[in-house]
Amino acid sequence: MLHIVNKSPFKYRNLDTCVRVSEKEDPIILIEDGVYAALKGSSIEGLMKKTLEDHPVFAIRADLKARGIDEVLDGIEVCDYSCFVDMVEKHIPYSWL
Amino acid sequence: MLHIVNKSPFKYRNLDTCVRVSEKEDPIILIEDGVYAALKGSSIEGLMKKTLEDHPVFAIRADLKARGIDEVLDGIEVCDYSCFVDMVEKHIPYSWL
Amino acid sequence: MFVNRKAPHGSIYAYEGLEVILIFGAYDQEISAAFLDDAVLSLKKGQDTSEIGTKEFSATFRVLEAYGVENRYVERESLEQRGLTEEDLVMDVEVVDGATLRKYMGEQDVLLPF
Amino acid sequence: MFVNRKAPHGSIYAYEGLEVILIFGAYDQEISAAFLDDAVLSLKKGQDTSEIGTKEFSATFRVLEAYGVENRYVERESLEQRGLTEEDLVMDVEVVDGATLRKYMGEQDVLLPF
Amino acid sequence: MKFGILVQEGPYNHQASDSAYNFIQAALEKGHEITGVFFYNDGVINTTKLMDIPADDRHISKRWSDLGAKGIQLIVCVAAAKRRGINPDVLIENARIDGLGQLSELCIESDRLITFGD
Amino acid sequence: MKFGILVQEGPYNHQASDSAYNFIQAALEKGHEITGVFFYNDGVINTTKLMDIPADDRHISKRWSDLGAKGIQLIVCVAAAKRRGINPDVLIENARIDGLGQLSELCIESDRLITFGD
Repeated sequence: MLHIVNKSPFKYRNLDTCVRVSEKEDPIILIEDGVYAALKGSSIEGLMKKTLEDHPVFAIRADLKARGIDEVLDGIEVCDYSCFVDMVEKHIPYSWL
Repeated sequence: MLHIVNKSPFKYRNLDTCVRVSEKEDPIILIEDGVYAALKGSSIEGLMKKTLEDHPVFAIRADLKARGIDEVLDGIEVCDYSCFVDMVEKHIPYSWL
Repeated sequence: MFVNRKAPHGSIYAYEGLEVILIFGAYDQEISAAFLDDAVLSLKKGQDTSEIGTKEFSATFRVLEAYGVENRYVERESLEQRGLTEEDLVMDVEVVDGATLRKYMGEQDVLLPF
Repeated sequence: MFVNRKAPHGSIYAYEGLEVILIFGAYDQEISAAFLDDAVLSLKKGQDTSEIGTKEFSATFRVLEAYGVENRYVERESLEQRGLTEEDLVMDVEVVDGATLRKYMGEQDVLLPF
Repeated sequence: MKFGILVQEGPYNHQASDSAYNFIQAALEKGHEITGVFFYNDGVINTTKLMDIPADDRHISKRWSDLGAKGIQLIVCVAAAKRRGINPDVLIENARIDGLGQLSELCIESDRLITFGD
Repeated sequence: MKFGILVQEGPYNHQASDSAYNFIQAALEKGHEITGVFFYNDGVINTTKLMDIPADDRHISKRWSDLGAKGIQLIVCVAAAKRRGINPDVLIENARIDGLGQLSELCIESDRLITFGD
């Protein structure tokens, strides 16, 4: 199962439930405003580091670039739309809207 | 200044900033999904009790009724649309969308 | 599986989501519905939208079983966070923890969010 | 006063909010703009939306001063929560704490949220 | 007192439109004046006359048009309307499409400006 | 692989529509099949031909129509469309208004159903 998160973690509590309702090793992909979770030195860095211990986390390059984020938190893998498609091919997706 | 909060506190972190950027005694009015903050025994009861120490908090009756909330947290004043209008008459409103 | 996470009335997703569940039920597919986060509030007893003017639909959840939606799950922590218990809900559901819900979600071909 | 709280790009509010600020500036009113919560992200340097296809507008904030928007506030805690500093922003702003921002908001006749 | 209203969300999808309407009704009942309703962002979708609503539900655009018939000005932002396919051909009666400058006017004319959105 | 797409938000107002489009482009480039795009909730507003967009911005409904011209079915939920003033008169070419049952069909026909919304 692939968890798609498109919400800013500073505004929404989405990520908390996503992490609670997920299995170890389930990949999480950050898209749209969800990529703000990749910011370094933010107040949710702790939550993200904990998340990264259990899950591979990806963030869409085009969305990071749009938001001026050129350095992401260690462990988050930057991924383009083509890799996003590959991941949906491999896993059943659920969008945490 | 009147703070209008229309978001569920379980989904959004709105209320946190509203409380941070407010003056003691500023009234807060809960409308739409914002009235879920008036639920008793919820995980945000602590935040609400702290808020109630510094602010008069109101919740719109029609919105509470729509959501099946017939008992509100102690200290929250139930208020109809007419009283909502009175409050906007008395204070400059800001909506925490 | 329908995985509902939004509160009713403030926005239309819960209502239009329910419309989808009913149609899928009529199409005779094997479907299930999960309610977590604010979606558990859609199932709260005693809702009356007459004074805000929007459509009331919580009663419709009671027909889900008749529509073939045999599996109806509610996530325990979502209920508890909102100070609710199973007795506060308009329909019979299976209350499960997050890990169990994840297991059920993992058995599905399609996960539709509302 | 424009009190902006939303992130850019994921939704249009930040952009359409900026359009309002520019028009009000052109109408020669005394206006001010505050950025808190995710709206501080609108001011982040280095944004390039070419690959997602939406309009880029962060550069436009630089003209706010020329449009008569003399008071431009950013709330300190909103910046810090996002790991940003004043140097990360595209325009000169006054960084204030929540209490000070509340004081400024209290001096206004109209507070428009975007 | 003079109230100006800003509606930022579309009909049915968010409660903002209903809350704005309920607020206006309550304000009018108390003898206040509504200086105008400005529709911005997805709010412009409130003003299409092409809505086709079942009899057991409120007809949101008709409700706005009726309010306009009572003399309350309904202003639809032209830039926001163009993005969402609202033009004079589909506009409800008693509303007008106009520029953002009209929102500025509304702020000046009103004692209070209150926003309903998401 | 066969991908079905569900779009729940309107154009410009949320990025959902753009993300769906970018996802589809990438999937097509990789040789996947798009079984259809279903527009629900405010997503139906993507399909109005009345949008009037400045030349320096993407024209979202035209972009969808062009995708439909390539043979990808674009299905607009009739119930959601009626609430928002979308009807056959204003519908873009290469799209059709149909029932929610078509979303059920789309789920059955597709190996994956992915939702873009808010």
